[in-house]
Amino acid sequence: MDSKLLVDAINLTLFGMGFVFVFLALMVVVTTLMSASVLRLQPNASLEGSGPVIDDGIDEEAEFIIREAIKMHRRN
Amino acid sequence: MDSKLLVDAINLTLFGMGFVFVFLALMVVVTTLMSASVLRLQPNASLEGSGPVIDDGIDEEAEFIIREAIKMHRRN
Amino acid sequence: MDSKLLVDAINLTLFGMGFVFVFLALMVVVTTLMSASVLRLQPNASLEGSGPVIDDGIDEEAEFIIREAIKMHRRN
Amino acid sequence: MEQLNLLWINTGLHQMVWGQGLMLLVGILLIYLAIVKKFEPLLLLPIGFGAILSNIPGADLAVGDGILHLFYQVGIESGAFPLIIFMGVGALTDFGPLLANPKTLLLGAAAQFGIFATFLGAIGLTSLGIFDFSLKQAAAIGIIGGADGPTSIYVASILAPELLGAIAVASYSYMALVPLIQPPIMRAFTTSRERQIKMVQLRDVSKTEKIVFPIILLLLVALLLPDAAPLLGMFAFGNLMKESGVVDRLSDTTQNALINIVTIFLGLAVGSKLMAEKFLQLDTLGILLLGLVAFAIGTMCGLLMAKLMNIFSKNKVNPLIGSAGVSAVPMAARVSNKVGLEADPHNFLLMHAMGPNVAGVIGSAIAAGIMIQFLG
Amino acid sequence: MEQLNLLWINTGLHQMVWGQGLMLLVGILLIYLAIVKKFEPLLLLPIGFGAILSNIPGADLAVGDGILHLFYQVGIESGAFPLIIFMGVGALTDFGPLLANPKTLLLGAAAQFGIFATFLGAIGLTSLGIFDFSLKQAAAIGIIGGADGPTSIYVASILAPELLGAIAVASYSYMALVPLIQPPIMRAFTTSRERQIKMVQLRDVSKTEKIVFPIILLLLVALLLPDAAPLLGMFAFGNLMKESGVVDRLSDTTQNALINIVTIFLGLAVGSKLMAEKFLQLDTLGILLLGLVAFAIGTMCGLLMAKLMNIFSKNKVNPLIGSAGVSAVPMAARVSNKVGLEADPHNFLLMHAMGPNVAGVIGSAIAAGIMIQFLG
Amino acid sequence: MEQLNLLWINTGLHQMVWGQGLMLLVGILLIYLAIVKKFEPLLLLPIGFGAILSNIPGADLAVGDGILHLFYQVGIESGAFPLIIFMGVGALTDFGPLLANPKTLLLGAAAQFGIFATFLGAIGLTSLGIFDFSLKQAAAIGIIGGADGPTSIYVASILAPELLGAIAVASYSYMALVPLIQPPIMRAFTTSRERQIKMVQLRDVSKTEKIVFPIILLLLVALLLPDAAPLLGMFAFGNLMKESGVVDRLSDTTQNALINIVTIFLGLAVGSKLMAEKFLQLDTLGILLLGLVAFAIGTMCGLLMAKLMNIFSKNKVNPLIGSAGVSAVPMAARVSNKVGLEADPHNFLLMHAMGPNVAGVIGSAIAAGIMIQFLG
Ligand code: NA
Ligand code: NA
Ligand code: NA
Repeated sequence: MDSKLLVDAINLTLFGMGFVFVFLALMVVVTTLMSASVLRLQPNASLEGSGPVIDDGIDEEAEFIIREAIKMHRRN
Repeated sequence: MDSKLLVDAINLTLFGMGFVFVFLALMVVVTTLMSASVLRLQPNASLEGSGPVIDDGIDEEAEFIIREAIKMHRRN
Repeated sequence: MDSKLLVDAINLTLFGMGFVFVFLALMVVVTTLMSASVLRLQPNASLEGSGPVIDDGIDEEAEFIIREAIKMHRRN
Repeated sequence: MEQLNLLWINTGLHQMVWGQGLMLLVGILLIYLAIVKKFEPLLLLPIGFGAILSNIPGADLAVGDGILHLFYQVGIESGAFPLIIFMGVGALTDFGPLLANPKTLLLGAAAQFGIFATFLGAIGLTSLGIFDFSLKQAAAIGIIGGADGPTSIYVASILAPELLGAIAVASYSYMALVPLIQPPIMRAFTTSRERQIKMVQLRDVSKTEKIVFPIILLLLVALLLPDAAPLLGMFAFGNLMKESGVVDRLSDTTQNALINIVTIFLGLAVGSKLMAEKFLQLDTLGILLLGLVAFAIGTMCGLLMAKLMNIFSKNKVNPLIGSAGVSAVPMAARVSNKVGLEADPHNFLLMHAMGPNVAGVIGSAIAAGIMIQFLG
Repeated sequence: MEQLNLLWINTGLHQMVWGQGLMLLVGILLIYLAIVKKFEPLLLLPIGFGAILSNIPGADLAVGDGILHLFYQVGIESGAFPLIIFMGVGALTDFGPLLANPKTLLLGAAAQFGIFATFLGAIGLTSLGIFDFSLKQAAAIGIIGGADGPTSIYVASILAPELLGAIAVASYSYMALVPLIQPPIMRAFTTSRERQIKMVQLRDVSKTEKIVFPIILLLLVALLLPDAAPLLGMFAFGNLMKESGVVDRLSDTTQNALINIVTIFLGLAVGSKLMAEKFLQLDTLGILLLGLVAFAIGTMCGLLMAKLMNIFSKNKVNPLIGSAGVSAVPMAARVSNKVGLEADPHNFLLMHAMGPNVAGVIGSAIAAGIMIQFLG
Repeated sequence: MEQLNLLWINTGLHQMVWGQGLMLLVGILLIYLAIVKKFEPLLLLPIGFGAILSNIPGADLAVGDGILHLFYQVGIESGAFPLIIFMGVGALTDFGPLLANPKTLLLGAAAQFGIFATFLGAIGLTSLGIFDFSLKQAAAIGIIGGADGPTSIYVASILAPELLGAIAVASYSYMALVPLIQPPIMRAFTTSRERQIKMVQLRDVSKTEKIVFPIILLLLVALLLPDAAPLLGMFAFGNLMKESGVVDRLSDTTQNALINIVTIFLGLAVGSKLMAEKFLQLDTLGILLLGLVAFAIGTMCGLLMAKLMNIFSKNKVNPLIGSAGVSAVPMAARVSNKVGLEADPHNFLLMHAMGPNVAGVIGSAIAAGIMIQFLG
């Protein structure tokens, strides 16, 4: 029974890892095609700012600055 | 049976529409009386700004301006 | 049975009030010891502003000022 | 191999029936309308997404323990979500224009004929054997004509939960289409001269009147139509929180975090009623058709009522504000304003149209209460 | 005709019994007190509105599947709402003044005698045959003297849910009336000279002390009185979120959106316990009477304890801060300050009174735990 | 005396078993790590506090009607909390860097080998008789290697609720420890020269691409792996709300009030699974050990995949961004950047690492779906 368990686990690992790769590789293809179509259909599409931005970090920083400003305001 | 259904529906329509009118007409009366009493009891009641304002639209605009200001602030 | 009820109530009152005092007196001791240890371990601990502050009141005031400022901003 | 086969059997592709594929497209269409055409995106984006999630073959999100079904049970079956939204709508509503000109309440009454005419039409078509709607279903469909999403959803959840998906989609779609549906009807039923009527500036309304109004509304409903009390009670409560000025923090949260949170889950839960086997039926076509009729008749009756009032009253109202009586706040009022400006570029009707606009919310809730009382 | 008759039979007017009419007036009174007299509006406005909704004849909102009854079951029967509010209160509480002068904890202890004396009084009146309260009911009534709304509601939901409505109304009403109830007692039990005592400036309290304090509070409760752990645990959790400084986004939401949302539904749910047949009883009068006594005795014992402490201690405390031990945060502390300024316009007691004020919150929760342990 | 004895018998001190005492210390340790060491405080502070509350002897907060058990049933057993958090994470995620360089999706795939290797390891150790994990338990443990808290909790709640506490603690602890765990592995599996590879600046990504992407993701999941649809559906929904730009008020609430509220209750509910008798077992040690292995293998496979891709591709990627494929957003991406700067102070990898970072979120959810499909 133990060996049955191990065989099941190995099978699941192979199929699972395979499926993860297939799925994400498919996403690479589909995403690339999608981007190509979008860029062809909207050649001059308004781009968001300059280059992708990590919202998180920068938002947090800005929020922090604003909060500090409010704190300073409160102290005065 | 179909005609029974139709008769029921016609009855409900007549009563329903009648009730809606009676209710809202009653509201016209009660609201008018209420306003008259309030204005008599508080002749110089502090009025809210000048004339009724559609909060929605104007608030949204102001919010939009503030948000844009914050965005500009973040960019700098 | 009524007197049984009353006796129960008196007992609970005595024990309850006693426990409240014991518990809070214990808190006086433990809190005092805790503060002493903290101050010994961190003699120059950064203190929060000057003296304890009632956050509520002051925060509300600051919030009020900010809100009014926003309102003024909206009107203009 | 066995496992590969199992994987394939479990894919959505293998399990899909044609109806589910079609519903995925319907979901995408709703999302498209929400994002690109700006059709009531706050509701149609979550509903469209919910429609896709509900029709993923094998995922079973909209049945049993599926998360969308849980949202539906907790929020819609209980009545909580539409009532909370209505509380939020109350907290966003300003009754000032209505209080300044109370007779516009009658315009909000007249526009409800769209509800009852559609109800009658649905039963008529059933009598003719074209559709097969029960009285309850016909009533739930009629309420689409009220042009208030939460009212439609609330009534449908009580009288005809099996039609809730189609009714909600029709309701929000037509609300978004108000700028297309109403203007031709408005031009057809009014003369150019009527459209140029200038109305007297609205008087100032005191804070006290605004505070007392929701309490009066609540008491009238309590005394006369208890079945409308949940809807109008929560609506009045939200409005009182706002106008009282003493619970601003509650009012702010109601208008923002609370209504937003509930809107998200309401939308997803409504989406759970867009499962293929329930939605892809002839009934749905009937609902879409009848809903459009309801909007049109409501618009027409609002206009005609305004013209009728002008016969008896000295202070003429511009009949264009009558069409705002269907509610669809604040879109219908904006349409009144726009069509008015076409006739006379100096005639601003927006404020005047806000009165019948909010009156229409009350009127539909009263009509809903009647339907629930007699059929619920 | 038949339908007209049915409509009439279903109106609230036709179905109303006199008690419901009276309760509608009570609801309006509560709303009036909230809006015009600013009596704890955050709670009394929703409670008053809930009272009206619950007593609409024929609407059945507070029973069965009625929406207010659902709010009650989900939020109060489960204990969730009062505990979440208490977490929010913890996130809004600053233990700095208490940590700067820990012996003021004893003032918060003494003021809890109001709870137990009232408990004893309720049983005494039952022994005399005047009222008919069980031990559990008497305990729930006594907790009104703790002057903490969520604690009262939590204890009542466990020990005497049938009295919850009256207890909550009494609790919040008297908290609003603290500026009227306390000053005469404060003047009666202190000399003018005592009221002029100046206290030494409070020392600065470090961030570390503030962080460690809620953990110590939790552990002491855990070890000594597990039945107080839900209340004080959530309270300490809220406070730790605030003081730790590492979860500001959670703390902010707790202090704003979350506590506001829960307050709205808590108020409506409490209102569902104000149905005429349950509220209009002699018991309610007894609860209102005993609640007032509880506040008065608590105030008195706080003052006397401060005077007692002055006999044994070198650092004199102004006895006026003792009355803040009943909690009613922050109203009672402001009353201490105000009465102090009457005696000496340069004697600011606000900071000093905040210590016993928050100590009173802990004290009441401990008393609540005792009651639940012995009677729950 | 009798009562004093009863009081003593009911204290936590008297009822405590050694395990509970130990768990109180574990709770304090978690709080310490959260506050002083800043270990994922948003989750570990509530979890730590929940651990203390759950182990208060006699309070029974984590069983039966205890409030933490209610939070667990309502939020985790139903699946709602992790799914709502995932919606919030979606609304906080920017797929821009991924869209600019889609092949980084493969790095996110490779890093999932940490999940499967650990799953295999757990079963291997069971075969050897060292531990005793079922396939379901091993799968839930493996998902720790996905380095996504909500995914771990969601899978554990379905496959192995009895291990949920340990799995959540391991998951969040190791995510906090990523800056310690990853760098040595990164240095061991890359040459200094590889670490200095400069990547081409990412192209601009249009708004349309960002809007279409979550819909494509949803449809692919729907067609190929329905069991991943709840997780990735809610994730895509959150992202679409953000990117569509038409429901900003919903998106803002999702990113703030909603995710904060759910985080608080998720943390407390997870804490309810840290009761001594369930947590203090050899299994827990195994989970902590295997979780660490999972992180390490995932990191390694991400690096190796990047090196493999460089063999076949002209546009070289810096292998350091491969380790970000485990997710642990955004910590792992920052670690890639930091180690990159050590090798060349002008080589900024942060943007480039965000692609595999968010790909890792998708990859783990896919792995989770596979596990649920075959074992759930
Ligand atoms: Na309407
Ligand atoms: Na108290
Ligand atoms: Na991952």
